[in-house]
Amino acid sequence: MDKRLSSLIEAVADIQDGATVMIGGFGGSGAPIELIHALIDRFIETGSPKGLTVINNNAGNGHVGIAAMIEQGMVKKMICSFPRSADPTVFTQAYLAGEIELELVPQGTLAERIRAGGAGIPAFFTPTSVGTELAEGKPVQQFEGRDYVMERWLKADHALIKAELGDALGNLTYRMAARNFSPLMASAAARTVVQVSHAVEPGAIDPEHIVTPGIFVDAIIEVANPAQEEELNRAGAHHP
Amino acid sequence: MDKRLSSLIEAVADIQDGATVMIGGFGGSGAPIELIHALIDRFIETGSPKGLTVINNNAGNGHVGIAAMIEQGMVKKMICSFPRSADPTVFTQAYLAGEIELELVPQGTLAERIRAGGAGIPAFFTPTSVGTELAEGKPVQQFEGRDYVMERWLKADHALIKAELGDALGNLTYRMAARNFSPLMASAAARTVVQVSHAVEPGAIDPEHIVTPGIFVDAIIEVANPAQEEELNRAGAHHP
Amino acid sequence: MTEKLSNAQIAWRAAQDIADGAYVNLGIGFPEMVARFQPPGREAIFHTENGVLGFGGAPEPGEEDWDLINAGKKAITLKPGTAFFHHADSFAMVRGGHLDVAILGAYEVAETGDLANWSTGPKGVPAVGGAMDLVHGAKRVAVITDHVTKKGQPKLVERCSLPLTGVGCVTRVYSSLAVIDIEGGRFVLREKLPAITMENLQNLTGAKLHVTAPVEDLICPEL
Amino acid sequence: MTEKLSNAQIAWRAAQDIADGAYVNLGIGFPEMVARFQPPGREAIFHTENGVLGFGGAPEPGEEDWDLINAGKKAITLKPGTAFFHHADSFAMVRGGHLDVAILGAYEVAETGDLANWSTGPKGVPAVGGAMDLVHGAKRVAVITDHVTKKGQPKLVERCSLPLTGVGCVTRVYSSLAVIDIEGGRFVLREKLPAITMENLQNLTGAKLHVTAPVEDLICPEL
Repeated sequence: MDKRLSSLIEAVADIQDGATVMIGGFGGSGAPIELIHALIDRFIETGSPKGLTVINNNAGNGHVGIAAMIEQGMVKKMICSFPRSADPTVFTQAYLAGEIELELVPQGTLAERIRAGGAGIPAFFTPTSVGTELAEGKPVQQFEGRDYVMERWLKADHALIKAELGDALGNLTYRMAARNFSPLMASAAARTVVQVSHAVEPGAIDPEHIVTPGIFVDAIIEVANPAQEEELNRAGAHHP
Repeated sequence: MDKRLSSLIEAVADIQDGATVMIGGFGGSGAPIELIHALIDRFIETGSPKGLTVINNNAGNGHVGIAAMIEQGMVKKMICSFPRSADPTVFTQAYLAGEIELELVPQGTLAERIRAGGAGIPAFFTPTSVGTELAEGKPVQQFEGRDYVMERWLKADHALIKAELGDALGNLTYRMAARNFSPLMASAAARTVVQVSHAVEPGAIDPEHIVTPGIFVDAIIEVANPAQEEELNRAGAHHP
Repeated sequence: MTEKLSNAQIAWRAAQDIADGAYVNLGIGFPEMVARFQPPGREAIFHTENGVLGFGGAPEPGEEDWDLINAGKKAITLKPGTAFFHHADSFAMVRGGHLDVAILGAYEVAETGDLANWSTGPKGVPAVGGAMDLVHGAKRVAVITDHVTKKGQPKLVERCSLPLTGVGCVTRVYSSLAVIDIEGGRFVLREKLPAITMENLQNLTGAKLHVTAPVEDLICPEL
Repeated sequence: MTEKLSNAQIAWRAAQDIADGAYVNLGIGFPEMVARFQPPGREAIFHTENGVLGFGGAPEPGEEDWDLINAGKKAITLKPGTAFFHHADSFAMVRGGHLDVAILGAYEVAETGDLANWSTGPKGVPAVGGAMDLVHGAKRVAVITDHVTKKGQPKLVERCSLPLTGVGCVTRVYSSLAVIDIEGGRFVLREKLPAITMENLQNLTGAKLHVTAPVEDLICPEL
């Protein structure tokens, strides 16, 4: 078994119109820029995929990555906790113009819903958002005298994530705070594609240090020296 | 802040009669033998702690560790998934004599209940045990046409676990399959005490390789060259 | 009693259906034997509940490291690509549908797909381990078993009489006499030993065997 | 308007109540300033939602590594003992009650302990981040805030008018004029600037200030 792909084009070829796509990253740390841009390039060339639901903590920054997807009109809906960021004009404009839907989820609930999706837990109870407008319409139940909101799992058709080391079996490590949602998303998507900064042979990662075991990964593509979203934005980059 | 203790006696001094104690390990791998034996020694000397509820995957093997606790009469109740093991005569005899209670929990549900206890999730739904006698009396709810059982979190007053490296801040690594329930238990107990095979300075463990961050750990005690339960049992060891 | 497959042959037959690169959990005891019979050119990746993925076979006697064991508490070995993780992640793999196949033993399997394999009733010490989790989540749950009990009673039945492990979870049974799929609440016979007649096989089975396509010969090597 | 504490002084005062070895989450923006004022001999361990525990302060300009950031997307640094983990583990720390203190900003705080700090109403793009999680789980949830809005309206009120972040969650408010505990659905005044009279302070507060013990002088260094 070898999960290594040979091109970014191949890596994003399976994503269909209307798909739900989890994209790793928190702000610029962990954003799989090259995978996203390959997907945008495909859209520009073929008109597909469009009508996507994208799950990420944020809603893009500047004019690269998720913001560039929104700018191209590929995204029907964002599921995220914090669509306001340093330079979020793309999402803000689309949202205020009614061109994009937003499902706002508290950050810890977003993480737990994704983990639940990967772990086969269809619903769980959390104290987060009890008594607030984000709990409206959700079942509330009391345990030991305290109210909790029932939240549902989140799954996706695809996950696009960025990792540091990846072996042919799909075992992954991450780089510092670029880990964030990616291990959860890898487990919660029907198909998980990973851009790794260094593709290595099985056995090259100490079994104690593997963060995402390969069972959660379907394909890896090596992208050496990947772009960092924050640095792109500080340089005023646009894609395309 | 320095979470290092200087003696095993100190490490187990806080455990009171009637406490609920999570004990790491799966079979012999990860069993914190020296902590358990220090607790037994305290009981033999002082008559306390007794009436304990112990949470572990198994119910002890041979005449050391948890089996020796049961043999001493310290344990009122076991919460576990697999009390039948290679040499489980101590638990079996106590159970068939009606001297110890048993709450039998499917292994994955046991793990998830402990994780939920540590993560502030009072209840969750799982497909495991639906339609079986282990689901009797538990709420069942349908999601997307499939039945799920609601399970509650598990918490403890104390966790006693074994780790490989531990720094003064309580950051931990484990050794191979000795990891098992220990990271979960560390998060789910009001007080977590860890025997580490090597106590190291903060910074000695690569931040990427830490499995249990120190926030889940209250105290560590170095036990160099710890006993391995399986090896003790193969040698026919008894404690005391 | 008729000629039947040995346990090794049943395990061999089950192993033939495991694809290259499949993620597989083998129940403790007899099912562990399936790992010995991976067809040449195919490599399954084995998962064990206690937090190891992609491990190797048993070490040489005397070479055991008892911190490196499987769910049956037997010593295993590392291979390139082995990964360690904690129990909650391990059962996320199980419950979350990430395993391709789980192969389990059985006391009884019903034509409904119900499985009983954890308790022989109220006597003794009950122990469930990971069985109730494994029957959910794996994309395919198969059973390997003698076709009848030691007393000659059918293990494939209309309804289980023993406490259930899971409801409607088993999709294929590899028995000592036949390979049987469970589809739409029915046993569908796929393969049988050439030496056994349909009538004899039906007599040893506690529920009706359906035939929806030509029944193949179940032929295993001597092992 | 009367003399008041600067933001740095409010942050300094909040920092005085953080014990050595405490696990602390500082909300993004103004609360991050609290980290600068750890009293000598005490070291708090800071948690950030995006999966870092025990990190150090900001790097020198030009030395940033943008894979090492806090929840406010500001660059941070490693210290001996820093740990990385994923988002689910990060919020297990929050929701599971493992933090000793969370210090957050506020639009409004009610005498009931209700907090509004995430939305100023239906206009614009809503964004909640980790605020709704942080108000649950930390053993102590404190607010640092100007005592009144830019327009001079009270931020400490009987009932919040803005969308809530959490119900009954705040236990202490460090304002630009006073330190106030929330106990039994009441504001209990603990400390106030010596220069402000009780009457003036009450006039700037949207709910009754209770006094249950001698009110201390709130004295901060020039910063």
